[in-house]
Amino acid sequence: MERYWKLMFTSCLFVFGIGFFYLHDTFAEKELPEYTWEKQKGNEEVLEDVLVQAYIQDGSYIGETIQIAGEKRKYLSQLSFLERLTGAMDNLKIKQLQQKYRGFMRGKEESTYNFYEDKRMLAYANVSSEWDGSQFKQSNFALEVETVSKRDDETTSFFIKLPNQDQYDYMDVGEVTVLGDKLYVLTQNDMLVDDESQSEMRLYTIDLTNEKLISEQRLFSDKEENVKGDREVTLLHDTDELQASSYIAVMTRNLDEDDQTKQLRLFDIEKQEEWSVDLPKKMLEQEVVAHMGDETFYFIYEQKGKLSVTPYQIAEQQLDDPIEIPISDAIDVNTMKYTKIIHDKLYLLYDMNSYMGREGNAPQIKGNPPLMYVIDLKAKALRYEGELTPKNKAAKNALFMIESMYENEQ
Amino acid sequence: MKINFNRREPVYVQVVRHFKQQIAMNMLEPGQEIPSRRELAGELKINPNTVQRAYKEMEEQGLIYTERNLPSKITRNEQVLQVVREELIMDAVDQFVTTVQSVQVPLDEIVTIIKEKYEQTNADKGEEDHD
Amino acid sequence: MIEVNNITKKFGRKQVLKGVTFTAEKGEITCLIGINGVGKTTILNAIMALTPIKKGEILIDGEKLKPKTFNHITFIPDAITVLPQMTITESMQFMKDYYTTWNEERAQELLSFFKLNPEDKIASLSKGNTAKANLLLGLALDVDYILMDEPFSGIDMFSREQIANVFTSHLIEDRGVIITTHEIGDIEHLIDKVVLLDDGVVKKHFYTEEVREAEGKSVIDVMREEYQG
Amino acid sequence: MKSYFRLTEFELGRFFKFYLVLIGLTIVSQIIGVIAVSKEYMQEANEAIYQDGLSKQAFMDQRGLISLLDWTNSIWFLAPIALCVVTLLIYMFFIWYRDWLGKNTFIYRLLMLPTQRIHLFFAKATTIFIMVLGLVALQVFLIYIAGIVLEWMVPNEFMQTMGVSEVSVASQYVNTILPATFTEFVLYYGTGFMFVCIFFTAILIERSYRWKGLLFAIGYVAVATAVFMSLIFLSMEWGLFSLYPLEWLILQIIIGIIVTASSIFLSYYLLTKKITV
Repeated sequence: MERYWKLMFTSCLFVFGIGFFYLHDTFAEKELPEYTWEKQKGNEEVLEDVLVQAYIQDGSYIGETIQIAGEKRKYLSQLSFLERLTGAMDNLKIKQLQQKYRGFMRGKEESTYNFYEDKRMLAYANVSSEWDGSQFKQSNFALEVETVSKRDDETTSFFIKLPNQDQYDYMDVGEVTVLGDKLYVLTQNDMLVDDESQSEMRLYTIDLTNEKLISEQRLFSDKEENVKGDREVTLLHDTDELQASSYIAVMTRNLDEDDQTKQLRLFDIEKQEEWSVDLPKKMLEQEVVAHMGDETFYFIYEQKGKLSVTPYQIAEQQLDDPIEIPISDAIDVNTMKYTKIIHDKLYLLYDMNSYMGREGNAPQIKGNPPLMYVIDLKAKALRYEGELTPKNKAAKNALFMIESMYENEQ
Repeated sequence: MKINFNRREPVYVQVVRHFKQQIAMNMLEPGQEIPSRRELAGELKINPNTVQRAYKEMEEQGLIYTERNLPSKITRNEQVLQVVREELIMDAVDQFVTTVQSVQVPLDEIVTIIKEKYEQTNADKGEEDHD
Repeated sequence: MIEVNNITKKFGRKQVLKGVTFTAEKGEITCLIGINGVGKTTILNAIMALTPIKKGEILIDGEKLKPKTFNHITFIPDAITVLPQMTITESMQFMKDYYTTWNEERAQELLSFFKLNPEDKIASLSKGNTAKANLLLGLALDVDYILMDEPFSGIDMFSREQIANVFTSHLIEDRGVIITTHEIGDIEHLIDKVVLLDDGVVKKHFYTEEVREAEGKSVIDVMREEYQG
Repeated sequence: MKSYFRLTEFELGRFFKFYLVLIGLTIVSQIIGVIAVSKEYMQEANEAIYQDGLSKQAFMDQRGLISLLDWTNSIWFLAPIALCVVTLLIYMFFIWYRDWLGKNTFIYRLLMLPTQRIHLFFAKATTIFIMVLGLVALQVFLIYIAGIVLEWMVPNEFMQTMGVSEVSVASQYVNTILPATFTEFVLYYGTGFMFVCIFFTAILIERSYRWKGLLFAIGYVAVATAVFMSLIFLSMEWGLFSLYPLEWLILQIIIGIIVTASSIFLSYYLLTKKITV
């Protein structure tokens, strides 16, 4: 054996070194920050439907991403290479569709905005384009449409070359809806008009039976003739929502110094009508959560110790009575919050360490656990109230930054 | 043993001749062991296969004999030894005569010269022995 | 028997071997003679599969060369082929490690025969001693065939003599030997067979003794005839 | 098999002195590095606190805590790694060419060993590979030791303690040589081994066909790389088909194995039929 000492030496160095490195975590007591829901009121079962994703910074240079769903925890650092590769922390809705429609979903954009799903079918639309090096912009815009029927697994796919394409520099799909045999694709189109960039929403109506484009409509733009200056247009929809309604809702805000009017505007696809929702100005200042599947808006407003949620039914065009819930005194209207409607329940998560509208280096207050309120929108009652408290030393020393809230599909 | 080989004559022939000379001159005595094939090859710096060939030739001519696995020996057969001696003398004389004839010297004169030369060489040898 | 059948070889555009055929038998010393650059070394390299041949084939005891064949045939190139930083002992150990036919007893014998110091580094040896060490490593193998490339070139007289002694010794006995030389002089009487190479072909192929006997010609006479005539 | 181990040991031995020098240089430079980095930090701290009258906390907020990352980003840490990488890259070629171009053409001896010549290929590849892995492993120990040295050098309040694996996650440089999971480690170094095989084959092509071979060799490297990268180009860049990540990984591994195997097969052929001394 001593005749092979160099080989032995190098192999041992390798085995011990690499072994030490990859088994280190197993031996070393590396403490993961742990958090737990502390219930104050209600039933924690409702927490199983929601997935809170947060970024944890414990003062070191390495952050940790955590997903919390009920009692379950998923840490990014603890995922195996294969789990990371297959996107164990990615969009669950898409992952679910990929499992169910493996062939159909292959190569599709992993964004829920591009999909529509109902009992009959799953539809997908995406804008494809090519880079035109001579003009330094995207060109050759085409709409790629693909549907799969749930009844017989039959897929149809076709391309439609988009009209007026010289106008656009960039196009992005905002929403896909199917009503009857028509597919509606709402896009956000960027263009240059008189050397000024402009953005507008366009609605493309496609005849699914004949695979033809029926119409192209310009809906909302950030430049309107009757508006002085620019305005901000925000599409109101839920990221997890695959079944959109027949309405397209946007919130507009004028960006002129004198005129900062906000408007909630709606477009009814079936009736081909656009109108502005008639609401008191103070309602428009409140946060709006759109539940398009239910054709309802919820206006949320925090006052000292009180939260009011006011529903607005689109069809009836009227405000309902607000649901009022007592909340912590620490919450005010500026507290950073995350909202989500899952199974007719409104989830409200307040990040008690950050505030909206405050800029710069606001001192970071550590250790204030986030507060969660779950409100049953049908029963108009609080179903859960609690906070996500750090459970161990590692968690207590770390900064917990909420990234987003998803529907838990698992 | 040292031989100056002629490059144009088969080496084995030269080896055989050398042995004959040695026998004729009594340098090799009847019944004396001769070197092995390899020893001789090494000594003469020639190919062992050539020595082999020479030994084979000598064996055929009855100059040497081999008993079982023992080393080969010079023959004790007087008749053969006599023939070798005669052959050698005849060879020398033949060569001599050929050369001398070409100079066209009378036989008497030659015989006298040979006599004188022969006696003088013997005398020289005797003196040398005295030293 | 080593059979070289009609082998051809090109270096770039130059056709070095144009169909060379000869055999070398066990128990005989076959000498490849030719002026420098005639492809003698290339033939030895080809036998040892150290260079590819374009056409033809080479058989060793009726078989193509396999890795195991190297236990039965050895090649002693004109320069030593162990690392300069090795000592003679180390290079002997190296050979012993890989060759099943390594004969340690014979190696020790050769060591004293050549009067080499086993602790010397190869790099520090004189030309003559390097050649002897080179020979030692080849000859200490119990092989059937030994190929030597110009074993006498560029070394001093005494070393030449010592090396020449090897050919008449038991070290070579019963083995098949192929040596190359561009100068026949010293070894004319050591060899059995001559393969005269010229211009990529075998000009003549003869046993030295037969030519002397039948035609009364020396090897040099034949060479003169062949090369000049 | 035995001769493969012997040859590997032998090949290791031929470079071992240099290898130990590389190891020594890495140890010395990196240990000096951790001392230098912590001294520099403490000097900054002393200046800030005693001369500029900053409070400890203010200094720490301003400058940040010292950690092994300060060290891994320093030249003391990176220079010896770069040196080792370059040396072994060069040696990857030298390990073959020295046998042809060295003083005593050792390739004669090697090619005449009574063993499959492909063992030479494997022995040389193993040598390069095991030396690389040895250095990587050394790096693990050095990070561990540097952590201890840092603790000696700097008062703990100024220090952000980090384990070996945390350093590898946080430092991009360390992460490239020591990926986070063992699976990635195998994939990274498997790819590395494949490229060693590809380059070895290219060298053997050049050695078999000389000048003409140089072109073939470059062509071979290009083709082998293109085949290995083909999936990425076909599916990701040109979008001819699309694959789920797991499918891509499996196909990529299969392609890698095919490329490696054909490289070895080609080398086997060249060594037995085409190689020339």
